[in-house]
Amino acid sequence: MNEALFTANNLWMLIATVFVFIMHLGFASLEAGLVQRKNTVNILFKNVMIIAIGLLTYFIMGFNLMYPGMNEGGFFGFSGFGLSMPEGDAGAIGYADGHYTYWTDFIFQGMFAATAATIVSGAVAERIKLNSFLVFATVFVAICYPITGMWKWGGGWLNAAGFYDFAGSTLVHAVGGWAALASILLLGSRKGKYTADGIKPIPGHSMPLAALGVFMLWFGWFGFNGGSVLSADPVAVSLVFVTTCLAAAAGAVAAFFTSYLLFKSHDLSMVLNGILGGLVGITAGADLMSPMEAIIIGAIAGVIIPFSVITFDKLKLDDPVGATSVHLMCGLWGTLAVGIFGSKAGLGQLWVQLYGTLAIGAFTFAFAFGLMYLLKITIGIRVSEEEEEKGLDVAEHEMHAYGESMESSMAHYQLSVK
Amino acid sequence: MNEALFTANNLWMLIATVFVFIMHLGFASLEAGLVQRKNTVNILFKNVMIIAIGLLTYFIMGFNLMYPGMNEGGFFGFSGFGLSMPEGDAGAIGYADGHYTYWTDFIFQGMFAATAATIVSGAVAERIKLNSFLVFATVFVAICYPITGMWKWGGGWLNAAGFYDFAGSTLVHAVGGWAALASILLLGSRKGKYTADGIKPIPGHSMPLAALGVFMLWFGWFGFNGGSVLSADPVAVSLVFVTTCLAAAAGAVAAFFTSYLLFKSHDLSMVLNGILGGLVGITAGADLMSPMEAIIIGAIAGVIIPFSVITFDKLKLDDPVGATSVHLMCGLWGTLAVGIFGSKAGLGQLWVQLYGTLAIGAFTFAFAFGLMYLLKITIGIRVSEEEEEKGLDVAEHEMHAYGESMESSMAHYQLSVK
Amino acid sequence: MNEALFTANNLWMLIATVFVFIMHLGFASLEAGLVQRKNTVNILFKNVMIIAIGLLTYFIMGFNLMYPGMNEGGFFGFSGFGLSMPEGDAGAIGYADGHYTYWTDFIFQGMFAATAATIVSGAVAERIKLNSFLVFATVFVAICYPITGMWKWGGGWLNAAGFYDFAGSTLVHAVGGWAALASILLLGSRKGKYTADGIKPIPGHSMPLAALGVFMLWFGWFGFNGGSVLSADPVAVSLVFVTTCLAAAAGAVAAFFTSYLLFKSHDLSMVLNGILGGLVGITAGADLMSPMEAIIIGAIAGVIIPFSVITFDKLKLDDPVGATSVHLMCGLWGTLAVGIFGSKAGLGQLWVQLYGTLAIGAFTFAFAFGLMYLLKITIGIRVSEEEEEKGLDVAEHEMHAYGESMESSMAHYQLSVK
Amino acid sequence: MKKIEAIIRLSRFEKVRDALAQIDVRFFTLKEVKGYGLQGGEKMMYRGSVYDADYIARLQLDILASDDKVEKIVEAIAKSGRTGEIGDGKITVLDIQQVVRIRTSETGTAAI
Amino acid sequence: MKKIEAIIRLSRFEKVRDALAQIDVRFFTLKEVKGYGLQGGEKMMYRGSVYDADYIARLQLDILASDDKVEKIVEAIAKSGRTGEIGDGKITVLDIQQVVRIRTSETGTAAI
Amino acid sequence: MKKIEAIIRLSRFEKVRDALAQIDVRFFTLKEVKGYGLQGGEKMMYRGSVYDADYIARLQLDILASDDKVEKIVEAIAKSGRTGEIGDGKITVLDIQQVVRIRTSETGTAAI
Ligand SMILES: Nc1ncnc2c1ncn2[C@@H]1O[C@H](COP(=O)(O)OP(=O)(O)O)[C@@H](O)[C@H]1O
Ligand SMILES: Nc1ncnc2c1ncn2[C@@H]1O[C@H](COP(=O)(O)OP(=O)(O)O)[C@@H](O)[C@H]1O
Ligand SMILES: Nc1ncnc2c1ncn2[C@@H]1O[C@H](COP(=O)(O)OP(=O)(O)O)[C@@H](O)[C@H]1O
Repeated sequence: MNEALFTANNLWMLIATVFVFIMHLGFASLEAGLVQRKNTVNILFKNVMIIAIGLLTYFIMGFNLMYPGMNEGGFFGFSGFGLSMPEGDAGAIGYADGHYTYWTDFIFQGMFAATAATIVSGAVAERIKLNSFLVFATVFVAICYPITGMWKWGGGWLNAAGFYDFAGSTLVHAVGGWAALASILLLGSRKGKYTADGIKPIPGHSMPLAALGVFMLWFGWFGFNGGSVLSADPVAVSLVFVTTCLAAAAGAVAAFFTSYLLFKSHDLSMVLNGILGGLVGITAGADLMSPMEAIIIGAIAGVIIPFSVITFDKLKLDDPVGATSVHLMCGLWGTLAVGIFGSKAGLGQLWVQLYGTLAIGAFTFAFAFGLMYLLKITIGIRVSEEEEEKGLDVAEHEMHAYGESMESSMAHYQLSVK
Repeated sequence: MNEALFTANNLWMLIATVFVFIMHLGFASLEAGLVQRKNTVNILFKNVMIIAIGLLTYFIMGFNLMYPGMNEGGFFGFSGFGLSMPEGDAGAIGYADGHYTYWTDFIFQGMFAATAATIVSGAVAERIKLNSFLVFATVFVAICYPITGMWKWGGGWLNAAGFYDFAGSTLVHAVGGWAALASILLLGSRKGKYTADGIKPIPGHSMPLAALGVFMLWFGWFGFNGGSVLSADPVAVSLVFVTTCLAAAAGAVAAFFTSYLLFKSHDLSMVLNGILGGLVGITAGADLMSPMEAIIIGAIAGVIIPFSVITFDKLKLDDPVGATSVHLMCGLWGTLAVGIFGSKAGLGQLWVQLYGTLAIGAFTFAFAFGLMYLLKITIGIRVSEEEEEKGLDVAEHEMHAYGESMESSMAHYQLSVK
Repeated sequence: MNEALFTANNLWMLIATVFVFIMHLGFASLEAGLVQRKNTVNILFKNVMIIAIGLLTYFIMGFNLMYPGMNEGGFFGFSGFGLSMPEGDAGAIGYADGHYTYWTDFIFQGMFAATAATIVSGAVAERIKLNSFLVFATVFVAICYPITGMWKWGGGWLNAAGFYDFAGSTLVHAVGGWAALASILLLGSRKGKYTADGIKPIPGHSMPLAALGVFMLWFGWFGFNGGSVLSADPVAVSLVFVTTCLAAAAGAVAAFFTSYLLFKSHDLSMVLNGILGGLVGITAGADLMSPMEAIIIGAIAGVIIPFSVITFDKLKLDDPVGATSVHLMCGLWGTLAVGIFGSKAGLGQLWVQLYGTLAIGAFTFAFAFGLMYLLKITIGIRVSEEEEEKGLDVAEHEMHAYGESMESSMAHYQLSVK
Repeated sequence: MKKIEAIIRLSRFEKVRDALAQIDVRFFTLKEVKGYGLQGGEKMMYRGSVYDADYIARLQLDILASDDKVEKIVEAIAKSGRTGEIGDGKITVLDIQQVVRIRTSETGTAAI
Repeated sequence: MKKIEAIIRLSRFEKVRDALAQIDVRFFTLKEVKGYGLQGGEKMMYRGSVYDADYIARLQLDILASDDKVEKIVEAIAKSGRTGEIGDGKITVLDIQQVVRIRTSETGTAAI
Repeated sequence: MKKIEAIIRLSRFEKVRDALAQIDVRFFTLKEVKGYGLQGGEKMMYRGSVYDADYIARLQLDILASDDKVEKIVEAIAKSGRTGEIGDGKITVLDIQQVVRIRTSETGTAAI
């Protein structure tokens, strides 16, 4: 392999890593915007901890669970704790067919890992105990995510079966969504959301944070999907950019019209979810689709969003940020879309896509449910009613997210040591 | 062409695309910061929709209108709806002299397209009807922007005439600025801005959003100008980075001093506009200038800003974010500066620059005015007085941008389904 | 040198430049979040001006002071005002061993320069006079930072002595930290912080801004450390990414546990400082450490943070954002860590690291103290008590950071020209 | 001496303020309050569910006045604050025992 | 006519509102206030220092009522607002000279 | 019983609070209000136009007190709240018919 080409390929993978990293900012900002003021510090705290925990656990064991380099076509493999670069050329220039180095591989994959846990954090926001969530996230990222990841990307049985998931509609997004669903089921809805009089919406406290978060997520998706080419191949990466962007755009427009038809409203949060839905939807087949197909996939995702949001609400599954609609529903849709559109379309492929995503979903749901249940019966997973009312910022962090005073100069006087 | 070099070139164009994308976050944040609280959701909504609409219309027809690959030296060309990659090497390795692929070309140019419409959104903020604006933006990006774009970048008559506009001081910024001006003229000023007692400033509701927006725009400009080199040529791209940054810096410092001399104040919004003015100013000749020339161009732009802002105010042209000052005035200045400074300077060039920018301005202004006028006499372009007073967030979106309560724990009690 | 490889190398340096640029957004956001509402415009203003001033002074003289290309092993050199690209290949393809161009070198280094001043701005926030700060920042970036920078990176005496500072734990962070310390000493604490009754915390006004700022800083650090490889060398850059991220993650987790043990609280601002501490700590040796060593270095930095914060508070050194803890203490730690861990570890190295960082610290502290003292006895450095109480936004800028009204529609009525 | 408390619409604030200025009332205290009442609140929408904001934002003006000026002030507010649609608000007049100007410790009408 | 001012806990607001609705009081004005008192405020923590928020967030309800309804209203609030723990708040009743409905200029109990 | 309403400067709040604590008033309710008056507001500047913020931020303290303590309280506030410059604010005293402590339903001075 040519040194210059290797350098360019590796460079792209590193930059893609940086872009994926920024998705954590995106999630933090989006989730913070969609919760109430009184839970803002808490959601930021969780998002900050998740990326830290995700990288460390992926270093300790996740990477070697997900890419064990053994048990081709199998269900499980583990090549030991920690990391170490293979000696000589195998670690550097010869690793991954000369597309990037061992370290690049780790750090790129590590950024993905934490994403799945972040998805959960939004869905369980405003009522879960901080410590229980952190334990859940640690175990989930350390063990559950890498195992199902191995099934496909690590060369396991689903890979052998021909299951296709380019950048993780199932492996990242639906996985996060299933875990979110399991958690919501055990956790229950926020106090006052579903009452005898019907659904009481609990609007997010900052639409600017939510909107900036979605822009940041889209930004990160260039790395998420573009980096999943696993080289800087000009045609492949640029096609992925085109399909990704068009699907996001179509998701926005479709959610715009659908929510207007359904609710006669221009709800910003729906359009934002529509963009994310489009992005999640195209993720499984971003390299297989023509621009037109990408638009269709994104548009369908954008239609799914509002219906899914109201359906979850009808089922009294309370998800403050719409994580289940975006990541689970559109993740499923995107995975199936590989069997319907694009160069792999066909009944056979559709069937593999279906049982592949369901197998992964079943495992993830069971794992997440079991883990959350264990936490529930031991340390407990839900804050007290009083804490929920006060807000987790005060209850868990003894801080406010904002200097609260109407008048700036008041801030000082609100506070004094006793 | 060497595969590795092609990969590196293409990679840079893709990354530049990502940086230009983030300008939409920058605009959204800046514009949101400079409007009143009550119109925040609305401005975010518009910015989110514009990028979606921009990409889709550019896919449907904009790209083939702007780069028809025909009618060299002409006024108009169209090579059909949709996109399709040329077969074989022509689409991939051989496209654009081996600097990037067909898909890269589309997505990079597509990100530019939406920018022009975004410029308008800031100027018409706080009083335009959502639907009218969206229709305007759609038609404007689909038809008007690509036509004048074709005149120069698409190889049309202005290109043949020697008009120079490296990255779009005229083709993007002044174009957006002219459309903004036409729209403002038809729309009128915000209620209560210009009264018998004089000008009543209507301060923006969040300086942090405004400042972060400008940082993001500067960030994006690395891609906007740097990507306009259309390859990763080391000397060219790095020079463009230097001139772009120094012009921005000089714009800030010049606006700092000018607004201090004029108003005896340190107005953050002026310095922010000064940065943007410097960036817009250098855009037409970023590859032609020495660092010192870039500083002069940026500094003059920074001086223009405060004068322009108060002049527009004296003319009762109400522009909440200063889009006309930044994009139109500094766009004109930057275009002319190519004839005054740098390697192309000369009277002949100055003359081409002048009639080139005026020709594009005249077409754009006429198109935008006509389109807005059509909307005005049909579906109407301005919200009712009552809606303006209430704020567009409630009037058009039935939402608030912020959980409004002083006390976090109140949020919940403000809301209940009837 | 192969053209493609040169292009790839240069491309990485340019992109790293863009990432370092975004650190200014990060600092602006973090510092804005950690001050009171009433000082928000002021801190944003300072951060916006610093990047502008930093780039311009670096153009005028800083670059040629820091990299004089003369006096190898010496204390001082200056190769003249302004910039000019060396003729021919020496400026382009042959510059810096063919890793990047002259312009790239300037702009990458220029982004670093402004960082040191930004560190000071956080520490002196909420009480320093705007103009005095701007004068301080100008002189500091123009003269002080480049001189100590020359000692190591410019090939001066510390470089000759074997002192190692990969990306600036000392040269950037500790330097900023020492200047911050000197400034704090002369400036005094904020009114009401240290009272007879003990320490009265003055919480920051926006945790979302603070958290997003830290994510942005981490994002920028990929360029700060990754770019300090000074080429796109695949193994080196990817290793630096891994060590940088793991150190940041370890810093977060360590600060989490330490502050829980110390204070029984989950203080978001401590975890955020922990991340930054980890990043600053790894910066001196990011290319020398194994992942495990990086984790240890980051974790120790994370432990240092809470202890350092309370120690500075006990000494009544009032630092609203924790800049001295993060940049000075962890900068020192990171510099020493090069002598303790990694491939250069050893008593000899530790000794060089120690006297190197102390020599730079002594010079910087003396310079900053002298400069600040001069300002104190001439134009004064501290705002009046009344201005401090009102807030610098109103006192220095006559603006509010936020449209203040609880009810959006009020904003309009608060304001009217007299 | 009396204290007049007027609850008015946000949108009439400028008119009321100007009307008060004309009868030489140039000191008053303003509070942002929420009016709960039959008028209901704004119809709001979030993620597919309609809800009612329950309250309407209102301003409360507190004016201290000597007994002889009360009628004029009430009239001025009632006129300038009126839109004629439900929700225009109320004016109440309370009796006051004492007023003290902090700056000078003057009391009674001299302090107003 | 009387003005009833009740300072209550945030967490009792819905209960109080419903109790008031039941006795047909559906108009009132709400203010967000801060209660300083022996109850102290929230214990807060910032960067290693503990401090006390000093105050507790409270709601103040202002209700205008004709004399005969006052007792019922006070009772309703006292009952629905009670948790039994220190800090439940206070209800005060003030006498009012006059009430004017801005919309119609009606005065007296007709305006309530 | 009386209700004392004092409108004071933000910057005197701590002094007033301490002065009240010294005469054993440790319960009061605080409101953030805006004072409109001849004192004018802050001079502000935005994008080249000067304007006036119109109002000055003020704090309102409401204190319930038995008749015999009123004078002492008024005095304490007047002294601790004074800067001597225009805009120091006002203290008003209103008569109260009834006070009820929600927690216990105690009434009268026992409830204060
Ligand atoms: N009985 C009341 N007690 C306290 N406040 C009231 C009462 N009635 C009305 N208000 C206040 O006045 C506002 C407008 O008055 P409302 O009675 O709704 O209008 P109108 O007098 O035109 O029927 C209400 O939102 C509420 O804040
Ligand atoms: N003397 C007072 N004057 C004004 N407000 C008071 C007074 N006493 C109590 N309050 C208000 O009522 C709130 C709760 O009353 P409090 O006396 O603390 O509870 P309890 O009556 O259960 O002892 C306080 O936070 C304060 O806002
Ligand atoms: N007549 C009034 N009615 C209501 N509030 C008043 C009145 N006069 C003053 N205030 C309030 O008191 C504040 C300060 O009082 P002011 O009269 O300006 O100071 P001074 O008493 O020193 O002349 C004003 O901002 C306003 O909020």
